[in-house]
Amino acid sequence: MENYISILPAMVSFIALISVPFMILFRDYNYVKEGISLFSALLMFTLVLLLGREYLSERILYIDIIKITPTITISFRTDNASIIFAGISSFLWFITTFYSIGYLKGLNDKKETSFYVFFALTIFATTALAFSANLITTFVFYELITLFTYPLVIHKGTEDSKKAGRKYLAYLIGTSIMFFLTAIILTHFITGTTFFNSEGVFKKNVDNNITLLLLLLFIFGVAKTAVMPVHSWLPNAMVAPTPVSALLHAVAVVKAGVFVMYRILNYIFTSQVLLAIKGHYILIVLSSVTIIFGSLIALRQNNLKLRLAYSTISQLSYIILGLSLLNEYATKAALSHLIIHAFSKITLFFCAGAIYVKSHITEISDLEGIGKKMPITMLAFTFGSLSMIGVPGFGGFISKFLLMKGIAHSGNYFLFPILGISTLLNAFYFMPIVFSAFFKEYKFNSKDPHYVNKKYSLLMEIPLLITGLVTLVLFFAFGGILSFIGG
Amino acid sequence: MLDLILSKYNYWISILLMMIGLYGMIAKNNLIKKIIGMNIFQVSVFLFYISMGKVRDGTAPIHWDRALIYDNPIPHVLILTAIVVSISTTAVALALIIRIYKNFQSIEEDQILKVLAREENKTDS
Amino acid sequence: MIDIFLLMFLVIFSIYSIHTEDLLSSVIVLSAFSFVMTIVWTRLNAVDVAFTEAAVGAGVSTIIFLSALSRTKRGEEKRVTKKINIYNLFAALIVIFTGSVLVYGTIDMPAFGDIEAPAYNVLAPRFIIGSMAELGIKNFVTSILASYRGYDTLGETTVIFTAGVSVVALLRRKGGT
Amino acid sequence: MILYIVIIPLFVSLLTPLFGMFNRKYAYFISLLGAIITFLFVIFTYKKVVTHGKEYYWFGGFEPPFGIEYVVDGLNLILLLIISFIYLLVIIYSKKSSEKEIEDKRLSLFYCLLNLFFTGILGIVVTGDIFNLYVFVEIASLSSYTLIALGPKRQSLMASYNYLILGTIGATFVLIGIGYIFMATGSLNMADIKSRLVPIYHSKMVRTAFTFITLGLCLKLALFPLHIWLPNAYAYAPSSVGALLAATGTKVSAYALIRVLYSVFTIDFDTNVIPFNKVFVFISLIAILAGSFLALAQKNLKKMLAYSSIGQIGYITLGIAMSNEISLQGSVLHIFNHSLMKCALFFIAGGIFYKKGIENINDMKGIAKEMPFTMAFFVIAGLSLVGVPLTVGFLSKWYLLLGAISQKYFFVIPVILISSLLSFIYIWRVIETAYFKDSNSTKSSSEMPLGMIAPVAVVTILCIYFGIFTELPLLLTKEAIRILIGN
Repeated sequence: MENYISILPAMVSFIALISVPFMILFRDYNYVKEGISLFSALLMFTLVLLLGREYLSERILYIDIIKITPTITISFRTDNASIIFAGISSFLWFITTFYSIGYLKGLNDKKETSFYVFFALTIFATTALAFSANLITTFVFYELITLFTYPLVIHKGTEDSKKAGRKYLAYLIGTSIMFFLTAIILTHFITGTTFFNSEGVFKKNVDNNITLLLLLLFIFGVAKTAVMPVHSWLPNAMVAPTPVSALLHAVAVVKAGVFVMYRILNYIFTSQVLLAIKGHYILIVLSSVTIIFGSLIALRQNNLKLRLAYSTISQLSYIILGLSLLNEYATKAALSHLIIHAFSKITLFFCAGAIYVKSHITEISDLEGIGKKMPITMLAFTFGSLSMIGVPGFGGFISKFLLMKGIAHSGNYFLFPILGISTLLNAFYFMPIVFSAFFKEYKFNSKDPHYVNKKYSLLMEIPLLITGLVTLVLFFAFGGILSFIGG
Repeated sequence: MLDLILSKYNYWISILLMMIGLYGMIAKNNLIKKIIGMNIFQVSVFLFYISMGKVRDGTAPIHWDRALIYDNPIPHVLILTAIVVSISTTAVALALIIRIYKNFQSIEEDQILKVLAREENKTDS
Repeated sequence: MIDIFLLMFLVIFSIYSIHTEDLLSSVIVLSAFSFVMTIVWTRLNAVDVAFTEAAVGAGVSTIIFLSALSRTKRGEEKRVTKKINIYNLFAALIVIFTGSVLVYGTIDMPAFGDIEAPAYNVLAPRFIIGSMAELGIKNFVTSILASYRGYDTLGETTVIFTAGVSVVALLRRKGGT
Repeated sequence: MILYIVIIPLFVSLLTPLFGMFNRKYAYFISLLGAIITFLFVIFTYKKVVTHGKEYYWFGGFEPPFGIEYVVDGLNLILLLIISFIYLLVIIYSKKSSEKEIEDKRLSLFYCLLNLFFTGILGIVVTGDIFNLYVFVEIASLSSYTLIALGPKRQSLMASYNYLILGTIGATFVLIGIGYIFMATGSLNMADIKSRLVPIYHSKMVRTAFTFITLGLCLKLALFPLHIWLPNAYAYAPSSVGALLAATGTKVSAYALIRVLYSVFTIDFDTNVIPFNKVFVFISLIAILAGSFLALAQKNLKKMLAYSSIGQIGYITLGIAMSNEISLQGSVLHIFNHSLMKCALFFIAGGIFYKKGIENINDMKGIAKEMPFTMAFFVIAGLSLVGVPLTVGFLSKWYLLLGAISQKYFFVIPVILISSLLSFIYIWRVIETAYFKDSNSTKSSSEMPLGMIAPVAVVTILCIYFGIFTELPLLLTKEAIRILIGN
């Protein structure tokens, strides 16, 4: 029993991997394939819940799967953050699979098998990353996420998507090998270990400059956080089909980056070390700049998915900001924003995809009056937007509130105006969409006026309604989750 | 200084010969010429070895009742092997050259390389 | 003194052989080079090696060269383009570099014919004494070749075999077996 | 025991043309039998060496330094294992491949030469006598010249000729070096020379000898500025020969270099008496970068692999040059690993040529649909070349990095990382073409024949196996280096 339980963190992620051969085997039977995907997502979520229960009964699970050298191992462990991250990923995988069925069928997509396969593989890598117990394991799965999402990015097969795909790879692989790996190697050299340790791995005698250098290497190496000099891969990745943008580029991939950052800041450096070298100010500045500029650029986008992408960049930096303030409230804010942003942003992307399938509209200026044609979709969109802005009654409020508490606690009061401006900007770039969708006249889309695709629309609308409602529910049910984070 | 030069003149000359051979091997454009250079290069190395085996007033390394000092037989043995290696390499090289001539109607390196470069461009485009 | 003359001959022959554009005369001079080398080696008391060189270097090798020439071309082509000159300069630089390293190594060599040289005092005594005492062979070269370093000889035979197989493999005509 | 390892291939090489006269198929079967028996003997020797620590054979019963000695200790044991194993696979692979690429009448001679080459490289590995080493180098070289010339295109003739010229220069340099060493010490046995050299390290003769032997071996090894013979030789040789040369030929030269640097000379000489190692580190780094960059520029798959080999040789020499226990271990590991992965990659390139007659990467569009297994193996072997964790490539690069760090050569880290990135790019180019570009042909499947794909599968699986279960290679190499440096 003991062994069975301790292998669980590794097993969770492998469920997604195991589902892959079956999907390939049944590639000609659509419903079986989708069934497998749904089943494994459900199984995964159940196991994550099981792990959560284990965690609450204060059992830390740990296992070495492979020992390459004595200090380099592929190992897994559980804690609250990893359970949260894996939980969101697997739950949203389930939802997104439903949505994808509608999306792909609605667009009459021919490459369904490869879509589901790489989707499952990405989820595998993401959950494995969530449970990684050291930097090496993290690095392996971090790279795998990039590689597995590449086929999804170029799914359309057009020249544009291939170009974007190449840039995507170049950015993520390039930075991770040049900076992230260097940082890991140096860390291993200086400390002799790469294991995450809540007491940190750097001892007092390590030179401050070296620690600072390492921090910088880590920041630029983990480009998936999309902090500002290394953000431009994310808008590029928007050529992918919308379910991919929804789950992977708003939840799994970018959150993987943020999650790795969380691990590095709290389990490699620890707040004492960072406070001693004042390294967190680098992150604070970078994330503040990203918050503002991300929003400003988002404001200028007319393409709906691109606006959402820049909004993601800006929102991710909230999480980074929360992490870099190095106090309990801010960290809580970061982790809760990880959850809330996941649900809100996936709702928004779902809506964008549903609109696209139904009417082939991609530009915001064409959205006028769409709320009258697609009321459910636009309602969910409104929920998501309100949550993003942080209106009380929606989940987004909670994390912003906690973040303010964290800022106050840390004494960096200059961050308040930044938060305020950013909230305003959020409202500026979301609310006009909602207003024009509901209160303006519906115009015929001039490009193809007769195009209204009603097939499978329910399969898309139900998932997006669910996630939209969750943003609402999160506000009220947050006490429980918060206590889990705090524990 | 003069002593230095005189006491080792065999070595100096063999080094000079080696360099002549090596130059022929690298600089010549004709494939057969390169092999001639190779022969000179190798034989000069053999001379270097054989010179090493000479001992002042030594006699040939064959048992002889009146001999006081024999020359060193070891370099001789090594060079016997090396000569065979050298001739074998020459034979293979010349066989290759014959094949090359059959295929390219030339034994000038730059001409052959030009032909090859042209072929490569054709397959690429 | 005669040794110096012979060595000078070697230098002249080798330069001529490399320099001349007529491949046939180049080969013939190479053969002469080998022959002079044979004499030099005989004067250095390396009788066995001299024999072999006379047979293999001056004899067989010349025949192979000639037969190769008869199947290809006799003349080297003249060329006076500038490109080649740069290439030659490069080759000369390599040669000068290698040569100077070799000369550097020669400076503290034991003098020619030095009886104190390590080369003569480590392995050689055992071979010279052992040849008669252990093996009963009068020619030390033979005894070393056949017994002490017999494996080199096996290697040598293998090399010849390899060369033979290679030549056959390369030159075998179509339709033959 | 050790004697048989060398004698059996030699004996087989005599038999092949004899039996080949009756039926050409016999030549193949005899070679296969010979390869199996040799491999069994190697395994047998392995067991003996592991229990006794060292195995030696005195030819004719004459004790060293007077007679020729064969020694197998930790280092050449590894080489023996990998060489005889790869050779066995090459023989299996070459049945189909050579029947297609080599004229019928030359086939039995082809096998004869393969066996002679095998004899040569085995001889280089086991011999403890420095002049004997030269003889074996020549046996291996002569047979490889002809083997390359037997390639299917007429470019192979010039490739072979160039190799012959440079190879002979290299071998003659070694001969000159041996002459100087003999002059200085009067001995030819490596172990004996080592002890005699110590008091005369400052002699100019010894330095010249060192220069020439190293230069000669580097020519054979194709270290960067001396590499010009290699790409054409590997690319235009028959496929099986290309794989054999890439996997064993240069590795054996690398072994010889290690032997000379550490068993004839000592670390003390290499680092303190002359500034060799520092220079050598820089040359290796240049080789690593140059090889990777040149590989990027290639259109021909085999040439790309050949240039990548030049970069990988740089890794091996880098480990040798840094001359501490860890880096040397990395170097030996890389010899072992690179043999496996380059063998697989060349096998695959040969298989694609065999089935489709194409060599250029651009012509391989969509080939993964026709040869799914082949390309899957390519991905694994390619990732191994990049050095992804859980493949063999990672382990050796990691040890090289650790070696560099412990020597305080921090500039090595970015070079290795950049080159890994570059190798990822050139491997990815093939993967992208094969998987993500639309193919011109409509054929559904055309895998290599079983006799060719089985060896590929075996080496590829070993690439993964030894990347995960690393105890055996680590143990063997550690022991080997301990013996090498300890004495």
